[in-house]
Amino acid sequence: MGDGLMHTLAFYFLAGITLAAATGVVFKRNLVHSAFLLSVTFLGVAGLYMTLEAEFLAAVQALVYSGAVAVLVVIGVMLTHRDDMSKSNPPNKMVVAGAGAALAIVGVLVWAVVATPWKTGRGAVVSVADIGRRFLTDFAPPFEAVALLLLAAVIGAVVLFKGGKVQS
Amino acid sequence: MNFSVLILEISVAILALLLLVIDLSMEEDQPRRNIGYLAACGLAVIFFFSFTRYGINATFWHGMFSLDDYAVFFKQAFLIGAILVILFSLDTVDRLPHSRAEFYALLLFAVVGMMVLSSANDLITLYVGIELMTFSFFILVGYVLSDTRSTEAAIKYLVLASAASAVMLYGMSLIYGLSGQMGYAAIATGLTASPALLVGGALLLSGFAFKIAAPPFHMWAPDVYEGAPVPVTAMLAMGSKAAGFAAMIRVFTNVFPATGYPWALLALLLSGASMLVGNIVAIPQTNIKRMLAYSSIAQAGYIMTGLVAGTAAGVKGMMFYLMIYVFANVGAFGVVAAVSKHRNGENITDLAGLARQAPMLAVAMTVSLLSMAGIPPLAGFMGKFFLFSAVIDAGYLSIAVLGFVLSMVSVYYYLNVVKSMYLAEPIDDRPFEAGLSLKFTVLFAMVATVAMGVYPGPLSHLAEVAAK
Amino acid sequence: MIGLSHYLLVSAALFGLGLFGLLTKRNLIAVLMSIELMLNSVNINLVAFSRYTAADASAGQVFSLFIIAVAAAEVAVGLALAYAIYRGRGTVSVDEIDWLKW
Amino acid sequence: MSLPILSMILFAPIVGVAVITCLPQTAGRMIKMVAGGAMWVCFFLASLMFVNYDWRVGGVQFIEQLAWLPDAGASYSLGVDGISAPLTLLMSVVGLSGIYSSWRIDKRIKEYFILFLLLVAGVAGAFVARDLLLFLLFYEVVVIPMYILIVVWGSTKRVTKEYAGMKLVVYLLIGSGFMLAGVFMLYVLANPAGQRTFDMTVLSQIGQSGVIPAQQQIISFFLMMLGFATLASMWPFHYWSPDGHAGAPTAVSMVHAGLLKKLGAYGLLRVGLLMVPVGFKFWAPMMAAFGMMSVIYAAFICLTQSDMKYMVGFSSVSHMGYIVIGIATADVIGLNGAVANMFAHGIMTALFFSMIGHVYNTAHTRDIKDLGGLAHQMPKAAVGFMIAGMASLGLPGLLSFVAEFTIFTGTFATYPVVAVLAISGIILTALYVLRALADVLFGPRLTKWDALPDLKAPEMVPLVLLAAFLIGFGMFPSLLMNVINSGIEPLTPLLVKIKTAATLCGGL
Amino acid sequence: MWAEFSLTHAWLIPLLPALAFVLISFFLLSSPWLASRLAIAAMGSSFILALGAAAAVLTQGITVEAPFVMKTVWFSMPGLSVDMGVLVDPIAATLLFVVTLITLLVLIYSTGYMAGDPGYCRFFAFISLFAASMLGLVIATNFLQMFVFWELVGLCSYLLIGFYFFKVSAREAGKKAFMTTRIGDFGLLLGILLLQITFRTLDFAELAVKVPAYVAENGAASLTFIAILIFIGPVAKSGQFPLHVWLPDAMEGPTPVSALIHAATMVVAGVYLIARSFAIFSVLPGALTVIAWLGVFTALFAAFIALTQREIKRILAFSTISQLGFMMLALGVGSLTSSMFHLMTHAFFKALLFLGAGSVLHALHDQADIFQMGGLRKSMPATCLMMGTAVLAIAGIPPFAGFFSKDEILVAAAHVSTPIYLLASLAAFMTAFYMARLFILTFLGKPNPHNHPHESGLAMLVPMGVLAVLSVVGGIIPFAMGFGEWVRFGPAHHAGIDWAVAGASTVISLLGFALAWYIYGGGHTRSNDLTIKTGALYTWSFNKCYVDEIYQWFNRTFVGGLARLSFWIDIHALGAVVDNAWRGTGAAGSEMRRLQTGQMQQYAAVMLSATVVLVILLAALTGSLVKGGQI
Repeated sequence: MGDGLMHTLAFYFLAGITLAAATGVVFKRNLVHSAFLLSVTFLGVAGLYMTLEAEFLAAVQALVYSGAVAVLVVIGVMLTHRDDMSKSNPPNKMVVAGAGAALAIVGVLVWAVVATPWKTGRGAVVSVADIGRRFLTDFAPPFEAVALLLLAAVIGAVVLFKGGKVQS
Repeated sequence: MNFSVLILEISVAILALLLLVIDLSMEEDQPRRNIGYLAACGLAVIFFFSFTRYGINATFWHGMFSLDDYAVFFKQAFLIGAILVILFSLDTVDRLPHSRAEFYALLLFAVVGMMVLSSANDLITLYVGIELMTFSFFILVGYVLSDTRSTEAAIKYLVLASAASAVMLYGMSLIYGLSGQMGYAAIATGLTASPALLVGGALLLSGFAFKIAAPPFHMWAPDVYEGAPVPVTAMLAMGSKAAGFAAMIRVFTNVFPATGYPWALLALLLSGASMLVGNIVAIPQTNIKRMLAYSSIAQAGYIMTGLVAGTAAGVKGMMFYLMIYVFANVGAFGVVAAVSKHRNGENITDLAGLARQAPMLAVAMTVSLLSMAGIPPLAGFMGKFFLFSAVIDAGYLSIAVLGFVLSMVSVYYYLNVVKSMYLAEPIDDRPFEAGLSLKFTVLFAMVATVAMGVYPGPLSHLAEVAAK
Repeated sequence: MIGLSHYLLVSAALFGLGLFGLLTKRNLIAVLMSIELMLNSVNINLVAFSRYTAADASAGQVFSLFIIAVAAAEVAVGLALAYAIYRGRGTVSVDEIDWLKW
Repeated sequence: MSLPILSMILFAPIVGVAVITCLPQTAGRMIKMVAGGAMWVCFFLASLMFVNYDWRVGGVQFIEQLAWLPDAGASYSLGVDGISAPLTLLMSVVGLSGIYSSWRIDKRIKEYFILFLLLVAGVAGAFVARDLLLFLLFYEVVVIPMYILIVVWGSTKRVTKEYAGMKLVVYLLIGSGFMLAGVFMLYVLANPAGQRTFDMTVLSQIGQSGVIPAQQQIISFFLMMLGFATLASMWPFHYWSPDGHAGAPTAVSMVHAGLLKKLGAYGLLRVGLLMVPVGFKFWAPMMAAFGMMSVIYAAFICLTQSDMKYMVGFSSVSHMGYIVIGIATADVIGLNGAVANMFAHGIMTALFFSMIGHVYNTAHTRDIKDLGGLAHQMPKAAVGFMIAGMASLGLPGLLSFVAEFTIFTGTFATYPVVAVLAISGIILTALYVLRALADVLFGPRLTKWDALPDLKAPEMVPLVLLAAFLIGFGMFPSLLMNVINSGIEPLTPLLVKIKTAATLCGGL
Repeated sequence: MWAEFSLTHAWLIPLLPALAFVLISFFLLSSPWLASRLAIAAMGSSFILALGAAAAVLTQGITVEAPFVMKTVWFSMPGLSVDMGVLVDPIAATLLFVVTLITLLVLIYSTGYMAGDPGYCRFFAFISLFAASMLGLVIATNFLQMFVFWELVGLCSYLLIGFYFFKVSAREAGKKAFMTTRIGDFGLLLGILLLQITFRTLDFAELAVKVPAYVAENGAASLTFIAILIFIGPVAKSGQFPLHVWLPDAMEGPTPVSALIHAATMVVAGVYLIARSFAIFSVLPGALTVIAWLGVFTALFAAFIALTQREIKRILAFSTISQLGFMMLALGVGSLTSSMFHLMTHAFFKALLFLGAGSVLHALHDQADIFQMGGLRKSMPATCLMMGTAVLAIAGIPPFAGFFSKDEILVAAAHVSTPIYLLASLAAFMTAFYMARLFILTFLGKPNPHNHPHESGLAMLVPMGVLAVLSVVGGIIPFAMGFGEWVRFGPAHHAGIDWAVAGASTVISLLGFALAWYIYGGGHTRSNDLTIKTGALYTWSFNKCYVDEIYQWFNRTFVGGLARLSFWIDIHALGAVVDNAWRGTGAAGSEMRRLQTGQMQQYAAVMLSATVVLVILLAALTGSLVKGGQI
């Protein structure tokens, strides 16, 4: 995707999809729709990774997020909502305040992005091998920690679900 | 690559896994007390072993994960805290309907997370350490599924902690973008002044402020502390907070100093806000865990004055204070755990007449609370002495005055508890039952609190060495 | 020519949307989804920086991978808790989860 | 002397606590005897110390020093000079009397005596400490036992005992919060990091050498003053004190008025004047004025009180005003008088409270309007009342007179207006003291009080002991004044320096 | 030998009674016989020592200028050194003699008068304590020592006035006495302090040297102020207007106490104080003028009130005030000799009058109204005779004691100021009148049938007899022996009689007698007429010119008002600030607690808004730094 125009078009397309889908996630009143749009958002983000030449990451994004996480979300939706889905995802009373806070944060972030003179240049191309090496060298401690974290999450999920069974 | 640097974390992780394995070999309805004892003993062995780690000052792979005296000191604080919490939680855990061994394992996972945090020398390790600790707590907080308050607390903690993580991560990403580096030392050299640094620093600070529950980032804490099982609250109040400080001190002293970032001022504001909000809102509380939550917010305010000072003496004061806070906290929550189990209530009125039914526990509670308030000759006074003399030395008299005065205001609500224990009539005539290990733990914490107040020399020396 | 700032702006917008959702959605699961949006925006940032500026380019992507892993675990635990509270109270409406207060 | 006599004084009550802790709750008499025994030991040791204190040599004597917290420059360092030796004696006398005034306690005896002995030990430690950190440690430790003693064994009159106790605690502790900041500020400013010390002698030398800039001294002293003056119940920081007295059980009132307030004044002198003299000079005129306000204002209020404990409570505010004024003079004579009055007022007010306590314990009222003619039923207590009352109004022949006269002499030279107004306090004092004595002790015999017992053997101890000190030192004041002067006279160069230094704030 | 011993052991004079006090109060409270004998023995020894001291003064050439001094440091510190000691000079010797003698007599009298009283032992203890204090006062070497004993005699006075403490009136009278003298002490203390500040000493001898020098150098203005402050003490102690109010009430005490303390000894302490420090006063003419005028006013004022009083002891009390006025007046006109002389003779006859009154009251079972008496001369002849002697003495009829002393005062006054002399003579006239009135109504006329009087016992009559003798010869003997040679200030006072003054005063006194006889001699009718005719004047006199009422009003309104105001401020201003601050903190806590709504999204909103605020704050703080290229 070295080509400038292609890159530009791809970017706008993917960014548009991502943001539109994300908007849908936030504003849709049907939780199931939101969940599907979330999946679309994740895919859009994966596309953006592609345009950034992070193919491995894009793949992981598509697999883990768009696949696993979104499916998990849908399961969650199914488990917790069994009645009418069309009004399952209403906004609460602080829409205006929330919008204000969100806009304020976005404003700050945009200011940071725009006002900062970023050192732009071409970063090194990151290969999967690079990533793998780093996992096993200098980032080995967090890598192991994250392994424990996942174990904890598994135990947690089991405990939290199993507890329900014992109860019922 | 030097895996011996990780030996403490690995030991604890292996111990946790061992507990899980042993649990598998036991019948479902067998008590899991022995697992608790095993966890405590294992941790104790690791704790004593950790003394040999002083003076090593090694890093894992070019400075990414650092085992210096500073880290060892904090790891010891987490370990001793975890040992004591496990010892006084045996009774509480026994009453859980299920997954009792997993409770200890998760507690150990949380400890591993804290230990990683105290050594974290780069943003990734920092993040993962925080998440490992936080995840374990999500589950631990919501452990009592029969009590939806526990679940509610867990959900609140999960949502808010994740939001805070997101904010913090955004800050990290900006800093990464500016410096192009993940390691603290490298970041420090690569940073240039810019709005992105400003925003990134602020977001990072917000994340830390969330972890140490400094107002206005504190609002999760009272709800979560109240809903969580008592031992978990104790661990949250000291471990999570101490780990937050451990990481924060490292970031603020290693990453930002050269940039002229006015972090002393920010710390000053957060510290003042913590003291004020914590102490004032604690006054009308009726639930003792909630009161202790606000009290711990105030404690965080005192501790942060060390960061305001920003000197080695200030850091030493923070470390000293965090260590003694562990004991005070264990003492207080241990008694709360006993009362909660015995009387099924966690209100201040549920402690009524404790002085007659269980004088030892009442004394321990009094000593712990007064230590938090900084009444001599208890350890809290010495802690405040180190902190506030450091901050006065750095030229911030006002925050020291505020700290002293508000810590004396805090005596008011602590004494309300004391009054309830000593003055009010017991609410029932049942002889007060408390497990032997709990009594031992509480007594130990009390003795430690008094001892470190009367003879603070060794700990002070240790903290001073570690702070350098 | 698409540069760093474009990605950063998209990321900021995504962050803002996620934040808005976090603050305003009444359904707990929607709130969890909003958090995922915020985490994704961080990831876009990291990858963009790694691509455009970073001296240590691979670290950004490594970080992103960590975040993805953690986020996945978070969803799992979050849903478990949501289910637990649903069992206990029959609702996942965030504004009804307010027994603990004051 | 190689005997660690000061440590023994300090640890006598603590050993008592340890022994009592091991006794069963039911062994009430045994507990009382152990407590009494501990305080007798303390008293004898303190007397021995006082007698052996060589006032011709002066300076700090009976020094003991052990390393404690070398990192911070603090050590376990004890010693007494001419100022603290009499106060240590005072502590033991009032403490011992307090035990015997508590003889009628019958509720939760064990806890009561444990807390009371802790309270006394705290005061003892503060008086014998030569290390500032050690001083602060003991200074603060007294408040909490006091609180529990008030809320459990106290009495509710105009205000509830819970309120009174809490007010006392909050007031004292917030005051001490400010004070701690001021003291640590001094500690930090006095030496560069690494060489810091809490040694009182060294800090005094540094404070007097002018190393610390004037502005800092002024701030530091102000903060200290908020704490010490609150404990010394100086107007307008006295509001905790009368309610505290009224709510507290007898012996606690005795310790509170007799010892704790002296601790505040002692702090003003020992820490405030000696370590931050420039700050002291700046605030001294205000202190003198506030001291005078204490004297007059509290004396006026005494006229309206019908609860005897309130009356004596306000009266102790009034008398503490004299002490504050005496200290504010920064004059050899005034300071001598202030220290002497600390001793005198400590004994006197303890005696007063002890007698009131006896009346209250037996008659269950202490309202002047209800009582009357008690001299018929309890002549011995009446004698005690008379002696205390006469000491209160500064009758010569009792120690208070010598002390007050000395203060007046010192004050007149420095603050004549304050002196005149403060001296007019003696008229008001006479007015309320005589009114109370007349209405309580004299007048027709009231049959409803016929059943009241007079003082019995153990309860005579406070009366005899305290009266003996009041009269003995009153007739032979040199015994006391020489010792005090040996502590004050060496300060002359400093005091002259304070007096002659450029004026910071207009004198009154 | 004996004189020498007495002089060098003069400190024993106060110490012996003090010892008696201690012994009685610790060991003899329940053995009346032993207690009284011990007190009398101690007092007797003191008396012998006092006599010896007086003899030593006469024989060893001890003069006012060269007193015998012995002292030791009481307490001292740099800049303030206070001694306790013994100073014996002719003035002090006179007082020692008078005090020990009268105390001894009163003690003996009391064994009869107080017999059977439940507080018998207490009484003797207190009298002993009083004697010790009074004697200590007399031999004081400096102002502070004098002040110390001054206060102690005040204490004894308080204790003895309130001796019948079960009587509310006695209790109140004691309180009043103490309070009133306290006001005087305030002035005295201020004066003493000012002296200490000014001269760095309080020693009488040193002051006598320093004061004239100071006056010569700096003028008299500031010292006059000091002297007047000091004078306030004697005003209260010696019952001068306007602080005389306590003395009439002090008669609530047992009569021997009135005789001893409130007539003969303690009340003259004020006079003695001025005399003792006359070196100061004598160089301050302004102060002397004040003293003289206040003295003469008091003499008149008290005599005016005494004219109409009905209680026997009250009349005597006002008489005492009046006579004290004379003594003050004498000092004010610069005649220390006449003042001391009158002090001595007054002690004799006034003590006698009181003891006589006591005898009467004893006989009449405390019937105090003279209009209810009458005709006692038959039933109590000895008392009547001795009272008559005393009346003649006080009225100044030659050759009784009062004649010589009063004459000297009038002479001295006449030398200085004619108005003072005239007013003093008027007072002397009134004295004669009211004393005659008292005597006539009590002893002459018809007996009251309700009374069943009887003569008192020997224990009471013998001391009275001694005093009666002294009332007769107590004036002429010292006069003849040259009292003024010894007891003087400055040059020796030559002994002689100014016949014009003496004659005039005798005539005036006789006129007073005659008028009294005219009014009261023939029954009660004329006196009733008089009451009606003089109207307002009578009411004023009878009500003691309403001074007490004014004080009460002042006390209630101002002192009480200020007290209530202070208390109100304490509770509602100072207290309210604190309580409300406290309550406010609690309320703030409760309010802030409400912010914690339990809604996690609100928590999140707060957190994120705070982040934004943090950023803005930082930007504002570091704005300049950012522009400068460095945050």
